[in-house]
Amino acid sequence: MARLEVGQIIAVLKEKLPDAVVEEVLDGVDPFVVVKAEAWAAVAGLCRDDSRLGFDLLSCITGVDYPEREDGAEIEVIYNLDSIANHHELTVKVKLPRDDPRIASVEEIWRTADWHERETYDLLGVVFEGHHNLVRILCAEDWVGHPLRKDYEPPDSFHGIKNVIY
Amino acid sequence: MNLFAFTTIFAQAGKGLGEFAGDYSSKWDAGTYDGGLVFAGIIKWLVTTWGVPEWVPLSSILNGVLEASVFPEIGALLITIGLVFGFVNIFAIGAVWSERKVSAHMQCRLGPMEVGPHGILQTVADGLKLLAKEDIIPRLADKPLFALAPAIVFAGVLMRFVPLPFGDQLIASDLDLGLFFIAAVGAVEVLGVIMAGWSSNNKWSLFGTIRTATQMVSYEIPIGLAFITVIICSGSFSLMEIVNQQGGSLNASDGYVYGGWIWHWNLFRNPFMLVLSITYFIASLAECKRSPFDLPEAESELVSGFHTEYTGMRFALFFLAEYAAMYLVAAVAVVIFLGGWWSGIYPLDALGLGPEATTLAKTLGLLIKIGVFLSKAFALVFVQMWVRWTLPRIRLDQMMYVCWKVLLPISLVCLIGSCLWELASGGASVFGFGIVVE
Amino acid sequence: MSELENRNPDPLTKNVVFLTAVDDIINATRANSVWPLTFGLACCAIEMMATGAAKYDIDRFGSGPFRGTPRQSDLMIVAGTVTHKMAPRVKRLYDQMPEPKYVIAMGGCVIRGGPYVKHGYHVVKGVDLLVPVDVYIPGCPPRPEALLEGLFKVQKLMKREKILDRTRRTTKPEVYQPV
Amino acid sequence: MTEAKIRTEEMLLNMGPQHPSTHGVFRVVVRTDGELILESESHIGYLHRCFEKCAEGNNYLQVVPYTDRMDYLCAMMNNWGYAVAVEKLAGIEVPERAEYIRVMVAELNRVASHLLAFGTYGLDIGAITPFLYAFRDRERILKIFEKLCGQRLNYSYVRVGGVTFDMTEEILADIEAFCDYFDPKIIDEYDNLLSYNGIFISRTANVGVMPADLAISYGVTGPSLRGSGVQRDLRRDAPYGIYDRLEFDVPVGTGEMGQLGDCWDRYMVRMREMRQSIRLVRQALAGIPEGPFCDKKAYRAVKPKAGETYKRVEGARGEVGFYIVSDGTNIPYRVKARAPSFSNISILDKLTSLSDVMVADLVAIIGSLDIVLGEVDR
Repeated sequence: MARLEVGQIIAVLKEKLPDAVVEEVLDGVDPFVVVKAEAWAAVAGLCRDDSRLGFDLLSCITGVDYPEREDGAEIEVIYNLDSIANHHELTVKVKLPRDDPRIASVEEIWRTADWHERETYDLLGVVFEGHHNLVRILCAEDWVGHPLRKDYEPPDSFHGIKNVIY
Repeated sequence: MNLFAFTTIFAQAGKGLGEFAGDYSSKWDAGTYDGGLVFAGIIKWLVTTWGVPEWVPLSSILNGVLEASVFPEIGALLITIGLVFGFVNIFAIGAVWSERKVSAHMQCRLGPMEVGPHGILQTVADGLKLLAKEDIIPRLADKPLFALAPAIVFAGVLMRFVPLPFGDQLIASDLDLGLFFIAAVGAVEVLGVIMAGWSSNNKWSLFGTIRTATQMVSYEIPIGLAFITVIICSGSFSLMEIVNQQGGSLNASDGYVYGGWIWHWNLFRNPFMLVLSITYFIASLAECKRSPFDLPEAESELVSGFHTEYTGMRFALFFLAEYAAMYLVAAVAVVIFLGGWWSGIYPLDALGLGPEATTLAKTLGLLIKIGVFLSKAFALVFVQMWVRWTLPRIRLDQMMYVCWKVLLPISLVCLIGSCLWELASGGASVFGFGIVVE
Repeated sequence: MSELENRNPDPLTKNVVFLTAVDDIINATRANSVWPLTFGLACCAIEMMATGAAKYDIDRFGSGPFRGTPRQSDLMIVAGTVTHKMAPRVKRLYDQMPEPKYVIAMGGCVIRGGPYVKHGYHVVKGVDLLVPVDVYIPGCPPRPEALLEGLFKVQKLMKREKILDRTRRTTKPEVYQPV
Repeated sequence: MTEAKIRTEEMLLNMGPQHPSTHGVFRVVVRTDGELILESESHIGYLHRCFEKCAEGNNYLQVVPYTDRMDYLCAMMNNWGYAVAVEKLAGIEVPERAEYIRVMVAELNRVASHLLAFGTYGLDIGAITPFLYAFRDRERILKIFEKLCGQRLNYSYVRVGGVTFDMTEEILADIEAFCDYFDPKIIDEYDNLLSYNGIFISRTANVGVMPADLAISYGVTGPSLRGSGVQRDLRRDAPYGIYDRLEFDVPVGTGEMGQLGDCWDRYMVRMREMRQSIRLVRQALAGIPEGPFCDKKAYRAVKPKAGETYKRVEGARGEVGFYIVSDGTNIPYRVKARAPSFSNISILDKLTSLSDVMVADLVAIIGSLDIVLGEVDR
């Protein structure tokens, strides 16, 4: 096992799952690859189990809300994968429709996805299908709305406590 | 490696605090206790005011004074109770303050500095404040039990002071079954703690209670075995008698005990006693819930243990009881192992003894013996504090392991070994100076 | 007697002249034995710990015993940001403390939301929306010296009190309506 | 009474959010059978301070103070992680002197953070004195930082393009004096006091054993992961700043007191890391060059081109990562923080179910994971 460049990693992905990769950007600040939402579970499994890739650490899950994209409002879910054994990393993006963002949960593949997915659900409202306990994790249980959506308006008061002071 | 920890902490306690002291340059030595001196002062006042430095029990002195009064027995009883109660309270106040100062100095701090010189009145302030606090009984608590529990715990400790001497002949009541009484009444305290934890209707309290009950009941066994060994060797349950026997042999000509040397103490009576004294000390730490056996009120695990729900004076009673118990187990250790009021230096011990002694010598001797007894007990209390601020806390299963698989077998071996030693040596100590038990 | 009259010139309360002495004693003991609740929320809690530790040593002023249970504490130092999820717990802890009780709001977040006042949707903008606060200590986080000064301010408050006024402090705003 | 007639019940115990040893406002609900824990469930969010929302409302330089307040015990590393990400996004070159200063302050901050971890771990286990000793020495570091940037906790010292203030000769001398004072005398004192204390070892060895593959799957990083024997340190594996030019060892758990990956191993990795940090500080002290301390342009304002990046640095608790999305304005479009404690504490529920854990062990495990709630909840 050795360290692979991003191009080689994407080649491996394309070889195993030819339909999954939608787009690859290698000349940005960070290279990344965009995969189909339906194919994400398979890609994730491949990333962890393929001995050449060996992504054993899911470093981060980021959700980004793009309400004003040209081709329809989108929510991007970004997975930062890391291989402790092979010392390489990969950024995988999945683009979801903003009005009904649904994606397969990967908590069975990387256990750390459990809390990260709950957080993304809590703050952005992305539904991770197959998650065993998809409830709010950071905000109060009865909080309304998903705060990191760009059009979020905080409540004026919560349980009688004034929330807007300035 | 534990030893390193002890030395590190002790060295810190002795270190100058110039670096952190700022305006507070502390010359105060971390090892003195003033709680006891007050009691000594009361005794001195009694002796000098009433002018009866007779070599008689304290209760008899008071009886003599109160002979003319209407209810002499009750009067004497009340005064005795008052003295013991006063001592316990004053000791607890002094000990809490000392504990805070000792811990502070061991932790590169100063401790209380504002209330009185070096914060000496800090505990008084704390106590008065607790008196004035709101007394909360949780709505779902079992109210009668909740209210009664602190009193029972405190009474359980206080009752054990009855057969405990404070010096030569200074004893509330020299019970024939003294040691047995102390061991037996200890169970009352457990009862109180169980009542407190159960009636609080709080899960942390319940945890603390179960831990306390397990711990105190278990550790009574090594303590009891230590008692039994001493009783077998001394042939008496009475604490006065046990101490007297450690004062060297009877003078053949006049039948007086004139005191002896340090090897007459039970500690050196045989090698098993030496081991037993250590097991007793460890078990006594557990008995009064001190670190490393402070599981019942483990702050980082159980918030406050069985007294989580207690406020104000009720909480203060638990606190008082804990410190009183600290003194109690230390004083019992002094009585059964460390020669009681005998200083272990013959000329000092012999002062004021015998039929020819002058009144002055008798008074002086009495005061010295009180001083010796209290300083030994306070030294042990200091060691308890030192241990507390050094060691981490052990876990519940380890606590049980230490009791049942370490202390208990060792105590049993020591019990049998001591018996065999007594049989073989005919009552002589390891140095051959022992007393013959008739 | 003239001296006492001078101390209490009000003819209506002349008869409680004895109580002023009691007040003095009780207030002095109370002020010198303020036991705080171990109640750290965020950054300020670290400075609260530093105040209790070697260099600043709050124990010098009798406030050393940090109690883990609200039942045995006199002072709640709200150290750190209070969030909407935490708010009912803060109020409950306050309610569990026995009278007389005092609250120090330590740090900008507790006073008015601090740096989170504008965008912090989940931050309670000031703990005084939940519990009555006696002393506010600004800073992010306040230095240990500032916390000590806050403690002195609380002590000053305590020394001004009268036994007969005790009921005044028991009023609590009933803001939080649990679902 | 026969045993069958005794009715036993499981108990649901709520620990936190206000509890002396949850290190903040962490809440665990445990189902216990007596003292034995059957199951635990962690609840977080009691300190959710909306860092990511605040970051979307302030410009790139104004976000730095918010990163301080995430992990307030090693704020320098958080500043650095954010700065590294923005620098990469905006293509800013950091002056050489600033890189050396960053290493110094970050490693000193790591020592301060580990000292607090050491002290509070002692408190959790029941030894109170080590806590005070740790604070005694932590105050010395804080004094240096205070001289440097005027704050004791939330420094905002490492900024985009360099550092906020230059380091004077006096402060360099202070740092050197601290290194001489601290290593090895004081660290040895700590080892005597707590690390090799018999009771401490019996409380922590073989408790909360975390197998390496499980730890990686749960995203555990930093000293907690190295305690399980995994050689993973971003300073060496993916060097940032000038770490590739400095010599240091990466201490990992050895399992010398019990199984590999127990609480004692995790604790001991921190103790050994402190020595390495002092070693790094000494090297940086020896090699610090003259020159500017911050990029002139970035000191005033930062406006990166559109793009996104993910950068990580090795914080005191693990890998501090920042995913920053820029839309070409001077306000970040999205800042996501990858907080090490957030992932580290998520393994707690698993650890309590792996073996027989008692209530006292739960406290030991939480302490050994060394979480900061400001970072867990952000």
